[in-house]
Amino acid sequence: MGDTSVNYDLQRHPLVEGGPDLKTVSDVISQPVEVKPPTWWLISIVGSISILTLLLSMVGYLVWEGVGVWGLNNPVGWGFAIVNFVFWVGIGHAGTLISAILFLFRQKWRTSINRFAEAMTIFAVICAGLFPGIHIGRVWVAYYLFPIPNSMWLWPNFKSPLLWDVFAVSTYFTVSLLFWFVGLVPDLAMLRDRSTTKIRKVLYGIFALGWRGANRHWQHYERSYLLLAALATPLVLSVHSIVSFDFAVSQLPGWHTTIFPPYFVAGAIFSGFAMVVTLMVIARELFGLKHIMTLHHLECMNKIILATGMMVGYAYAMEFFMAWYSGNEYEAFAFVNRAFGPYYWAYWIMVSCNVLSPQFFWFKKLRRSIPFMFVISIFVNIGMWFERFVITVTSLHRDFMPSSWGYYKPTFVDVCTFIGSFGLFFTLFLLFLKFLPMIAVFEIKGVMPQANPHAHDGEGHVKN
Amino acid sequence: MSSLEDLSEEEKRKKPMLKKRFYRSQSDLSNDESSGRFKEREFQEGAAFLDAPVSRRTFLKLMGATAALAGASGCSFNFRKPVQTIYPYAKRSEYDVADQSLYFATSMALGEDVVGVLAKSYEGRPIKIEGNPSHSQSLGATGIFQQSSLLDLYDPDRQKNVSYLGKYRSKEDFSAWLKGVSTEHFATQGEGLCILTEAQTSPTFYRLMKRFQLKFPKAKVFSYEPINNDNRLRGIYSVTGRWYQPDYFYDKARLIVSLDSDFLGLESGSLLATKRFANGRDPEKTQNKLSRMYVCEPQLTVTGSKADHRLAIKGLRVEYFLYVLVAKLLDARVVTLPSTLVKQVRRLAFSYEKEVDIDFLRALVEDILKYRKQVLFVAGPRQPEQVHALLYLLNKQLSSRTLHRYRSHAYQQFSFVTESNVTSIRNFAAHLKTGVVDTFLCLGGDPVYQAPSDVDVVGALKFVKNKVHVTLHENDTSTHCDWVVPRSHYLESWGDLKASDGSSSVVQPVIRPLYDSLSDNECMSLLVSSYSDGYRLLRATWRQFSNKQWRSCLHNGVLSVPSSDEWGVSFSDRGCLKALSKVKLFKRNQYMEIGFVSSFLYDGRFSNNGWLQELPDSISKLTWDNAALIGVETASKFSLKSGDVVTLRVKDRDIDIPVFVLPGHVSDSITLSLGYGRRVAGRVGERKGFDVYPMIRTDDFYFAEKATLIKTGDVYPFASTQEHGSMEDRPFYRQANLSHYIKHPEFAKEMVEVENLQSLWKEREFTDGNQWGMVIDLARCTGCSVCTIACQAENNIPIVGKEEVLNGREMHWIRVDRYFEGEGESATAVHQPVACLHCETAPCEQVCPVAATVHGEEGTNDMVYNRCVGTRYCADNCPAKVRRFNYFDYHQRNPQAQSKDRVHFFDYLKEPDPTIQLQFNPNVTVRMRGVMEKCSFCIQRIMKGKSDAGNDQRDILDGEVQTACQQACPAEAISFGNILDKNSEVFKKKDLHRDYHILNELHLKARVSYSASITNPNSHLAHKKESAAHG
Amino acid sequence: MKKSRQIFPKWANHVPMIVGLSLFSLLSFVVFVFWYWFSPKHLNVGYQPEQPIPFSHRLHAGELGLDCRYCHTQVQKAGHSNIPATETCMNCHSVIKTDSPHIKKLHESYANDEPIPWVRIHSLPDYTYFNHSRHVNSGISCVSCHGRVDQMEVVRQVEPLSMGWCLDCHRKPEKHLRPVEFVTKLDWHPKEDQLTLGKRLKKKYDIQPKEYCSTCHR
Amino acid sequence: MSKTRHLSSKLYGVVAEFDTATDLLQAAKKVREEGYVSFETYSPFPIHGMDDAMKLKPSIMGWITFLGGSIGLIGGFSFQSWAQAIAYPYIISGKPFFSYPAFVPVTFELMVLFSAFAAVFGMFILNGLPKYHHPVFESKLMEHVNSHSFVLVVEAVDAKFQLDEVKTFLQGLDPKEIDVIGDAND
Repeated sequence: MGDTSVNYDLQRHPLVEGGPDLKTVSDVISQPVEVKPPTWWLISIVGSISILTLLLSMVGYLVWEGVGVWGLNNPVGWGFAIVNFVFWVGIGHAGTLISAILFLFRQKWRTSINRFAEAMTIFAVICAGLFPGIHIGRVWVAYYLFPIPNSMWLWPNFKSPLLWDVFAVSTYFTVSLLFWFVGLVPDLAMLRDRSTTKIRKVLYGIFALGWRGANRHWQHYERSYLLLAALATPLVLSVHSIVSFDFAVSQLPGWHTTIFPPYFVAGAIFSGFAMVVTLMVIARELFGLKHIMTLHHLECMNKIILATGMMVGYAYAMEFFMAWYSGNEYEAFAFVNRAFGPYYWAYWIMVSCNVLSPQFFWFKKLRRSIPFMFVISIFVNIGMWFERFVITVTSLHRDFMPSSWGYYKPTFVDVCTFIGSFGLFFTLFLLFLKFLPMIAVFEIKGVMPQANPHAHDGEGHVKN
Repeated sequence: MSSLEDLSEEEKRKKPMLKKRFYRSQSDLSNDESSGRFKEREFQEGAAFLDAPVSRRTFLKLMGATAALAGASGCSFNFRKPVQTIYPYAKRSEYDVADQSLYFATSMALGEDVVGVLAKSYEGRPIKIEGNPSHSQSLGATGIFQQSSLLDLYDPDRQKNVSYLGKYRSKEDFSAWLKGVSTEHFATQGEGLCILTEAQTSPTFYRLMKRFQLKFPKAKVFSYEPINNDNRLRGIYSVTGRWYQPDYFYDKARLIVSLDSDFLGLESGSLLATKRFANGRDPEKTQNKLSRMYVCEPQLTVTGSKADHRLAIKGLRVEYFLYVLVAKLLDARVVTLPSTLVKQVRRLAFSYEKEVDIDFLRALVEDILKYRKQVLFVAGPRQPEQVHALLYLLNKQLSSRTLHRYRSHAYQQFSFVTESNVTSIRNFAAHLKTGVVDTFLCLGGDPVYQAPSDVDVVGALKFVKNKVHVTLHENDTSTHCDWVVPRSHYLESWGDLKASDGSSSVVQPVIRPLYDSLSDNECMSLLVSSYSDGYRLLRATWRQFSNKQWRSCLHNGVLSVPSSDEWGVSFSDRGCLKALSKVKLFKRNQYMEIGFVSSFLYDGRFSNNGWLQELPDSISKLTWDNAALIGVETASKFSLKSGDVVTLRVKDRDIDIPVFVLPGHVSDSITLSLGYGRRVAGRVGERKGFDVYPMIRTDDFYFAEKATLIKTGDVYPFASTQEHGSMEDRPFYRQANLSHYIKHPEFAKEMVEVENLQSLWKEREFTDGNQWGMVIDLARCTGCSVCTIACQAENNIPIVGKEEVLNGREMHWIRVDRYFEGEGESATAVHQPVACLHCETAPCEQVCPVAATVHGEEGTNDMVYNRCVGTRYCADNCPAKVRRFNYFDYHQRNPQAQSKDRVHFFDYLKEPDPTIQLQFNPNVTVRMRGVMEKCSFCIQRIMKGKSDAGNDQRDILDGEVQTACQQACPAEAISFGNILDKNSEVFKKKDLHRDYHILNELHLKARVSYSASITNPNSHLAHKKESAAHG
Repeated sequence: MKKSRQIFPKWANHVPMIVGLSLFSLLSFVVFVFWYWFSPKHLNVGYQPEQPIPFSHRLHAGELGLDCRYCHTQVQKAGHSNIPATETCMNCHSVIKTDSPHIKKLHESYANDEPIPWVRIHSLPDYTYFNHSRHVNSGISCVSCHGRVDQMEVVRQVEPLSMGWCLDCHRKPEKHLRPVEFVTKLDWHPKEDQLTLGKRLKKKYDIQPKEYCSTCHR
Repeated sequence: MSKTRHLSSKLYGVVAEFDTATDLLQAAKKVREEGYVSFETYSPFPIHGMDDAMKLKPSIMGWITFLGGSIGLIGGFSFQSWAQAIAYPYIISGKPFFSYPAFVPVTFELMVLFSAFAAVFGMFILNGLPKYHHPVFESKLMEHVNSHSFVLVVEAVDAKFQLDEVKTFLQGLDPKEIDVIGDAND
């Protein structure tokens, strides 16, 4: 371990700072999985599980009593449930996006965060999937939504955006899960080999599928991973487009907007990245992975947050313009009502969180300040939740006929269910941190200088 | 007696419904079985749920629960269909064709109002009330009270058996006791015998009453109705010396002047009035010779909202307005009055002249001159006698006799009838206090609750030894009486009724009495002779009919047609003068007045009726509550907003009640509606709203003066079904005045701002078979809301209760939208019924993921409850927001629900009371929670029509299929039928220039269209209305 | 000398295949169970409850040749085909077989006007509205839905009465149409080919069975 | 675990561990040039150029995925068309029964889903995974192959395989260590 003078080939920033050797990387990343859990982990897992039980009790109460326990009413048939659904799906976009798109663009810095982000995706989509499931009036006949042969000779209505949604979200979940698992296999193999106890060997062994790092395997593996990435990229875009169809394909003023698909996708990336930043900032502190999840990575993501934030801002403006330009009185009213109607507060929270707060990222200092970006990312998450609230509720509560205008007030069940969904999310996430490598080890190694086989002597050829 | 043999024949005819107690239906349809107790069960657990009462609902629920387990529909836990038992008749009876409803003609009395109805009987239980076309007061129409009376019949909170001091007694005990009473009083000629009755209109009752008075000359009889027409009756008497009841032909009048009269609303005879008025306002029927209406009233009523010119004026000033008007007419020499009268009128007019809205008055006088002989003056029952007296004179001189006729009151020989109700109740209490009375019989009513506050009924009752209350529900009075006797509902008793126009109609039972009840006539018979049942009594009254005639009477429900006109000949100015001389000179000080009005609960007798409690008030759209209605000006003056609780004080008495600010309400005036806030009513009606009877005194019975109003600071939540009053300049309700309409007949179609959307694909064309469509004529519709109730009764629509209305979850399939026009007290309102539009390109259909709402080939937008998973997406995408979602199972949440024996874990804990279940329409699925529902164009009626027509190989005739709302509508504003049939009424309606679709710009291709409303304002005042016209 | 480093034994290599296959087959089996065995076809067909009085349709409708409508009088008028009143039975049994214990039950029922609790066999979900008169008057025979009742000692359900089953006939009525006068003749067979007859009658009676929901669901 | 079976396990091949990816790559080149075909390299991460070094044929993953995708695409679209236009056509908002634009989203999703399945399961099948028991696990040199060591195995099945030759040849490549999997004596 003498010479550690690493020559950074063509890279402005080291992807792994301090130039450790492969073994150290393995040790460092495997360490959280191998040592017994720290107290903060135990505390937070207990906390999140108790919040999860809150969710479960709320869902039970809902199914027993009926959807009436929520604040929904006649004009406003969709409330928190759908808002939360879109919110979580949105968050669920960063993961696959980072893994897939950045992978296709050969953005090497993704390696330190993609595993992390993919896990977040999967857990977020689980939370998202929960809500459409429970928001229907008769949960026990939810299977009507799937094309199952039955003695009624009936099939679902494939003209309905909601059905498209069922397919989109379930496909997205499945593909993300596969993508994630495929990425995990070599690392699980590493953990298997490092395991000291029989039980761990067997458990990790089962999921490692007997991976042994053979080059013939790597060949197919890389190809398949590339293809998955290529498939996941349009999938990511399609999923949130289809989610936006739920609104865009209806004819409600404020919903019936052609800008929705790109606008929703941008919003999804926006919120997704914000959530990743939130989680990473915490994780790298707690696990001392500062030299792997580097400030540079965070900065890159903040740049993306800034960019997507402005896209979203543009969409807000464009909606207003179109409402005015269309000359349609209902459209026009719907948007004026958003900004100045009974729900004006929601609208302005949305604008200030989503459009104004990211603007600070123009300044490099702020972009690179951990506490600052943490706060901003939280703001963005709040703002994006309110965006969905604004779209769903304010469009519904005052539509065409003034005679049936109303006002929607969430009940405690609404709120607790929303809070509870975070319990579900964090429970899953903490379990992930404890039992799986939170960083794609083999990919990290792949981008380390040691991985470059074409280095000739004298050009930073590192000996182990 | 002569009717013995046909009595037996009657008995036979009634057998299916008379044979057994209600809970054991004679039907052989298992889903009518309301109790599982006779069933032997093949599979003990989870079996036999299908013959649980509302099996349709339970089934859906069980399906729901098991569907999760079983991929196939309709299999239960035990993998076998559960056992259902079928009960055929033991003995066949006539008319027992299963699921073919029978209609029995009967009639309902409400105060002095009599309406002939047809009771639809399914398997021996009445499930719907329709109007009787051959009855002069109904002509096929029904009002909200007739429709909802059905629910009272089945009300599980009814007085169920005779009780003495709270202990159970049999009907026989009571009869025996009453017999004893009558014999012991026979000696004393009825000394100490006293009867207080509701308004009675039954010939049989009066036949018995005559015998009663002969037998007990010293007995005292009083009659009390808090809502009555005394002033009209006595006013006309004061000038004619006869007890005349007027009958106005609004369809023949060209000019209608209504002084504080809500003749289209809740006043007696409103059904007929509405029909006539609507005919007079129908541009086609009248060839654009519409009548014009001026209304002077303190609070906005449906009548006021139909007016061409409305003057908001304090109720107590209406008469002064009249004096000024009369004075003007005297100047114009169109009326002549005896000089003495003239002097008095001018004297009174002078004091008010400066107050009156001058151009309103000028226009009115001008029109009166213009339409001489075609003018109709009508005043409300709250206006004092002299007003009615003067109006009688005006009508006689300014309108031809075809516009109004008068009939002598059928029972004028009975003093307690002609005596005014206020006097009657006062004397009643006084008489009791003398202590001579030992036995007091109260037929219906609730004097303790309803009497004016200065009449101490409770105190008076203390002087009486035996107190009997014959009542439908237990109420305040019955708690102060020792004998409480259940009173028969009109749908379960024999009788007859005489309408104000002199026509008599029959009351015949449609179901055997549910409880040990007595009808008023039966009670009287106990007093005058031995007990004989309602049918014998009735037949005896009409013994002139042969059995053959009698049968046809029962069939038509009409016993005698309107008596021939009587035309008031003599009139004495003395009477009128006497009345006028009593009038105080008008004082200029600004006092606050309180006016009392009837409500959807009438005088409170319907307070336990959920349908009426939840029916939104026509103007305020309030449910489950009454309020102190105040004008916008008053509100700002006292800095009040709707919901602020205030203390109202008049002289020594006060109540706390929240205010509701209503445009169109005159300032310095408060309107209180009666019938709410009952202490004893039943599980539905108890302590709903606020009791305002304490504010009524015998000396200010209709209006109270010099009220003070103090804000308490408390706030009370009001459940109004329409928070937003303005139309936001969106063209939903379209109307224009006559001249504009004649110039631009297509104005309604031209009122759309936005270009219609175009379709991207070739849409389905509905070109064959019956294509159902509906037109709602806004020129005819008055906003009376009977359509809502009729729909609720027909389609098993649950009530949701105040809390849920507050949450915005009311379930009415057809709602009546109310939009205000204009500002402050001069504001008026328009009414627009809205149900599912049945769009051919229905936005709801394409968004449903499971195809639970799809289109029928006959153009109906069908809702399939058993397929619905409840995403509510369809409701979100419905531009008219007519879809209603079952957020809970409202039938089980009904306060009258009872616990049920559950079949499985997911089954509900409660179910509607068995009696309530008897009301359900078996041809409409009872929806469970979690499914969407909405207007179906009464698909069950369409299907009935189709199968009838199909069975005798013919096409459906126009008008053969009527929707519930259409059938009930007194204004005949709704037409329904095949829009492809060139001869159908609906086609003709859709052909009109003024026909238009709402939200047409969305390319809905709706099957429901509207006919724009046409008003006929005075050209000089027109500009006022003009601005509102395009609201 | 060498200690094995293998974690799993050799046979472990076969486990994934086995597990995968068995999971797959299990899944498809479950679907099959619901779709096939839980369908009315298997739940309802053959339902043959015991009746309070062992009334033999074979004897009455078959051997004695009573017309269905002698007892089920309303089948042509009403949507609901009625179960006869005791009175109907009494037409004959006031004199015939009066000593049999079962007929005694009839007499009791008639005497004290107590209905006989027959057990229902053919029943549709409550949200389904089937109209007998429409079908019988259009030439759909009793046999199409109830089978050869005239050969059943104890009546049982022979058709699934499931929605798919209804649709099948609504889409191809000619498979079942017959001249109206023969609807109650359960043993009737067309001289010609059923389909050609059906097509002709379809035209003749102007039969247009509907498939849209409100035809049966309200 | 039963030792005996493994003790008498037949010869699998010769294992050589190398320091770095570069060494492994060079070694692989040399081994191939030497004429060995059935040999395999093991590394904690894919090494660029290794496929050429070992002269491997390009992967056929692409075709498999394409196949899966096509099944999803065609199957999805035709199922929807059948269900909506043929099996039970019901009137939805007056639209045509066969309204193909509405079928696009689901068709797309199914295409992606099926190609993803193909890509993942195809890859595992091609790699013969899962394979929990494999001879190379016997060698101690394999212990860190997934973490930081680089290993080359010349397999006994190779036509040119001669235990001693291979051993000496590999020694020539200056590996860290050499090991034999299976019993030498046969």
